[in-house]
Amino acid sequence: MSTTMTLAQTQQELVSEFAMFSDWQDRYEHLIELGKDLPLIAPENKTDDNLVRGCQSRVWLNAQLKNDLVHFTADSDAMITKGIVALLVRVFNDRTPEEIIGASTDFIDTIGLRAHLSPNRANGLSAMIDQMKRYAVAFSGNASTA
Amino acid sequence: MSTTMTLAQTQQELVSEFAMFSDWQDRYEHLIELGKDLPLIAPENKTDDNLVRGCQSRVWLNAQLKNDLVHFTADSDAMITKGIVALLVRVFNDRTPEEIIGASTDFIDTIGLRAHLSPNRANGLSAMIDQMKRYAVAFSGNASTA
Amino acid sequence: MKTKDAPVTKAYDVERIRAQFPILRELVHGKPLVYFDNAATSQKPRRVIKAESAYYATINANVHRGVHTLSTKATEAQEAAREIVRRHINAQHAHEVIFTGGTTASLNLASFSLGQLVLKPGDEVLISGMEHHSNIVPWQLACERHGAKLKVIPITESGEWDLTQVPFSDETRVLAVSHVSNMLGTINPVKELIAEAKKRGIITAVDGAQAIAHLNVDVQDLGCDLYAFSGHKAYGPTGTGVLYGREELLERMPPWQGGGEMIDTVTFEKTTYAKLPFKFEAGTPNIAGIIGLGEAIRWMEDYDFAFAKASAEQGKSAFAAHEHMLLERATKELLTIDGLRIIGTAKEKVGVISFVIEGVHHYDLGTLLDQQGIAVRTGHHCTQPLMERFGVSGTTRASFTCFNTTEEVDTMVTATQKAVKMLR
Amino acid sequence: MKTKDAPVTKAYDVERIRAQFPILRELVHGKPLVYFDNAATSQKPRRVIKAESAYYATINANVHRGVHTLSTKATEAQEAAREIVRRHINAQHAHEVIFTGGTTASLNLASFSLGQLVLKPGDEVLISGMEHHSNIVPWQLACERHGAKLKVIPITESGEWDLTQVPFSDETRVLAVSHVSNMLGTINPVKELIAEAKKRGIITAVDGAQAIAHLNVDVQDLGCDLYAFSGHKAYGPTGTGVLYGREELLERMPPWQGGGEMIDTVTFEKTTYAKLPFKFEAGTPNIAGIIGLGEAIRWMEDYDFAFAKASAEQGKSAFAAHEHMLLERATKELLTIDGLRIIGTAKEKVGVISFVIEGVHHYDLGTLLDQQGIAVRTGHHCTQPLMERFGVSGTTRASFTCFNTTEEVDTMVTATQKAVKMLR
Ligand SMILES: Cc1ncc(COP(=O)(O)O)c(C=O)c1O
Ligand SMILES: Cc1ncc(COP(=O)(O)O)c(C=O)c1O
Repeated sequence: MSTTMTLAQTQQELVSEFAMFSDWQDRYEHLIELGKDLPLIAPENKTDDNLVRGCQSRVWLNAQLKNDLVHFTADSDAMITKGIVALLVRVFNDRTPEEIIGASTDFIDTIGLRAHLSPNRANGLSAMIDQMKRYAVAFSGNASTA
Repeated sequence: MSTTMTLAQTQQELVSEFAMFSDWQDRYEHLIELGKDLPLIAPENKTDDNLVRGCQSRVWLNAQLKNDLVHFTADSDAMITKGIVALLVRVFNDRTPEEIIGASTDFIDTIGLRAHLSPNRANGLSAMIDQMKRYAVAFSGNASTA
Repeated sequence: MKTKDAPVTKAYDVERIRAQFPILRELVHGKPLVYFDNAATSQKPRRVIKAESAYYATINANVHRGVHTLSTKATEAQEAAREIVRRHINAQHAHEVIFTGGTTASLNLASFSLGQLVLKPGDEVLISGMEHHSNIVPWQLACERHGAKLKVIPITESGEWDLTQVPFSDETRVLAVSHVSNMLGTINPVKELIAEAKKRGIITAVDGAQAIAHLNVDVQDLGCDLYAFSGHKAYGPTGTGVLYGREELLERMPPWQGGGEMIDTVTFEKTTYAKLPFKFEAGTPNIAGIIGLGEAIRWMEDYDFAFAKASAEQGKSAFAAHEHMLLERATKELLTIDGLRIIGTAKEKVGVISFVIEGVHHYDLGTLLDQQGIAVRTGHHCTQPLMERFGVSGTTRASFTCFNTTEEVDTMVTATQKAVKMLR
Repeated sequence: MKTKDAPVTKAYDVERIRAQFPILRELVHGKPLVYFDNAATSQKPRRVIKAESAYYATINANVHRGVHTLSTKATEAQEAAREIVRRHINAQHAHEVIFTGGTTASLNLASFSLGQLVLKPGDEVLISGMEHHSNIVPWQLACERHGAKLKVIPITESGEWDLTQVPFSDETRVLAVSHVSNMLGTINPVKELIAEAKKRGIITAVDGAQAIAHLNVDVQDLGCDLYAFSGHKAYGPTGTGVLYGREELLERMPPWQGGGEMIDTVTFEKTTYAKLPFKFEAGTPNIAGIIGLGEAIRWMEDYDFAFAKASAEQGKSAFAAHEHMLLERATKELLTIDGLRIIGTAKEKVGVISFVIEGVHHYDLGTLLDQQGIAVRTGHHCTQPLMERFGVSGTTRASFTCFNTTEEVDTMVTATQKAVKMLR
């Protein structure tokens, strides 16, 4: 369903979803819920090469190009991190490399998760976004739409 | 004349002398004058060994034991430093090692030359006092009064 | 904030202490800040912050080489701080106190210079299994440079040195161990181990980063050759640290950094070095920071000793007693949480408590505690080998200080329970 | 204080600048402070002092490893300062900006790490005859460690590099020279020399300690591989410094200090290092200082560029123009004193004037100027080889900054005349 939306629409949808929560507890419970929808990375892809560096929790991220769209799978050993990855995957999944490369990630700030974006090395959010964009860049040469 | 005074009396004399000057200019002019009375070190004693370390200006200091009293000669390439050395020599000259070792040097503060006593390595006053006392310690074993 | 139930703190007026830390007025996510990350860096009392700004506003100048009044005043203020440090750690001479940028810099100086002085191929450096990376990596690098080997004292299940297995050997040249573990809180029997090392002619270096704000450190009593700590962990400014060294050893140690201040004469052919402590202090020092560090130590002495005198246990640090009380309370209450395991159960501990909870990742817990205004540290605490020893990828660590309250401990326990419920 | 006669400063409101430096309200020996020791350390505008205290009072925490809000805020503030530095010196990436304790530490990092990377027996390091001890001794030590030799560019009578005699050779591996001389004031043609060195495949390092507060430093335009400076000489806090390095070179350079923050993984057998810039930033940084340094640069940019825009010479630094005007006035007026000789008469100079007076010792002069409220520096200025080159044991140096006035220059000249009269 959400794949029929544009990337920006999905971001907007997430912003609206999170706007319903007035307190931190509901917000984080929802984030943890989202984590359960994450398309899980295949166990054989949980390799060190697929580890995103710079997270206090461990995050594995894989990407494949399918029909010119980037398909992400991922996992994390921490639930909040997993929820955050799920957020990102929901926004970026099955998009063209160009859409991903050009996407803004301001919605994270709007949602109230800005802290996870900080240059602090305990948080891996920016490292994750970087990694997703790097995948997209790598694929952009190969995609037939490119 | 001044040698008939005690060490403390000489210090007191210097304090009185300097108390007459209300402004810095007179004080420093007097200090420079004093420098001219300094018993000069013999040229052959102006060696690196007799250099007091830790002064921005160069100070040579020598000491000899004569009749159980420590006799100092000195020189400096800077006039104010020379004046300061002269002050010290006037107080410490021809005293017993014990007098020198036990002497307080608070009078320097009273005179208004405290800055020259600072741990600042540009100033060598504390280095000079240390050196004079070291000479006295070295002699105290040899003096027949010891 | 009131401490409802604190028998030990009868004479200890925690509110009076709190009033001196401006940061305690801050709200985090709309809640009063509960700062339990004191082992990472301590907060600064107003007096320390003011000492630095007053320095800049009234006497700022470069030290040691200037004839002018500001330079003299700045030099005197900096050297007064050196004397304060000397007295506080009971060093014999002020010139045995070398100012550095922090514990890490102190240990790099020590390892570089000692490496040159004593390490030869086949020699050994002995550290312990609970060292902070700052007391591991510099020695690894020194060993690499000189063909020496790193040996490690194993750690028991309770988080103590296994004294039955200390790998001393005839090749051991340096013993470098921490006074207090930042991750376990263990207070190590350094004095005993140093005595043993000295018998064997081994040079001894102590990483005191976690001890300086909590124990009465007496370098002569410990008998160590070198002692390192950071100002920022002892109520002082960031960018300050100390390496204490015994005069006789420092005289023999070659300099580490070259530059201004540390030289006597320089020609392009040959440079001779200044006397102690300047030989080891190349470049313009962190003058404002050093003055702030001096003020931090005076502040500690004023308050800690004042309370100590008023307390029953004359002479014992009042801060340490207060922190110990908080530790006992936290230990007891946290253990009521299902699946919670404390890592570091040594008999002698400072107010540091590290734990893991079954099925709960430390990053998640840290994040949810933060949402409730509570600052704890999570992760490997720069002690990866120790993490491996205990088979965990990280812990959640709460570390207490003089201004924390029993109520804050209770808040953390409740908040942890809430987080655990969300995460399971 | 009013500047009666200052054509160049028409659009330059020196009083507005002065109002921002709290220390200028101080009296020295009952006289208003005339601070002409800016090359030793600069005074701090209120904004910088406040940035540090505000940090301590509101967001102080250890950086980079904490999940909690204060740690996030402290990290963001520190990394924002890194970006400010990057933009100011026009580095390509923020991670090319490494924070250190000062120029001296930066140059020790550079010389240690480059020594390991490139120096082999018989190799040469090329410096110049006007270097500060901090850009001599570290290279001497590196040469000693690796069996390399130090070569020196000779200095002309006017205090410039003798470009006809640059001892480049096939063995030259590193060129390390100052952008601006602290003792002579000479602005060196670093860009040209770097271009020449690059043709020969030589790594280039610039000591920018005296340039950063006076020139528009653009590391990409200069083409250097490394650039070092201190925060405290650029209106920033003590204990801060920067080593800029080109990414590609920094990636290859081995780390210097070991410890927390600079590692990726640590085991007792093997340590892998973190990515840039952290590989070179072991231990807790001078967080408050770095934030203050960022604020100092922003302050400089706000005021310097604001004035520049208002001035006739668009784009030229207003501070530099003002300082140049003071230099010209001081030069002209001091030369009226009998027996006075200026050392350093290069065509391109910053506002630094060094001189000797026949029959007058610099220590005496410095002392008597201080009595009149004037702070100048006297001595060898940490450039002993340069002293020897000019056959003097020391000089008196006045160095000007944005807040100095023509009236202060006149005061110094009169005071010098008075001192000379007393000393002859
Ligand atoms: C035991 C121990 N040693 C060394 C260090 C390093 O201190 P700094 O980061 O101040 O250099 C720390 C700080 O985390 C520590 O806890
Ligand atoms: C040209 C030059 N290089 C290096 C330095 C050393 O700077 P710092 O003492 O801040 O490390 C100075 C400072 O005096 C300098 O003027």
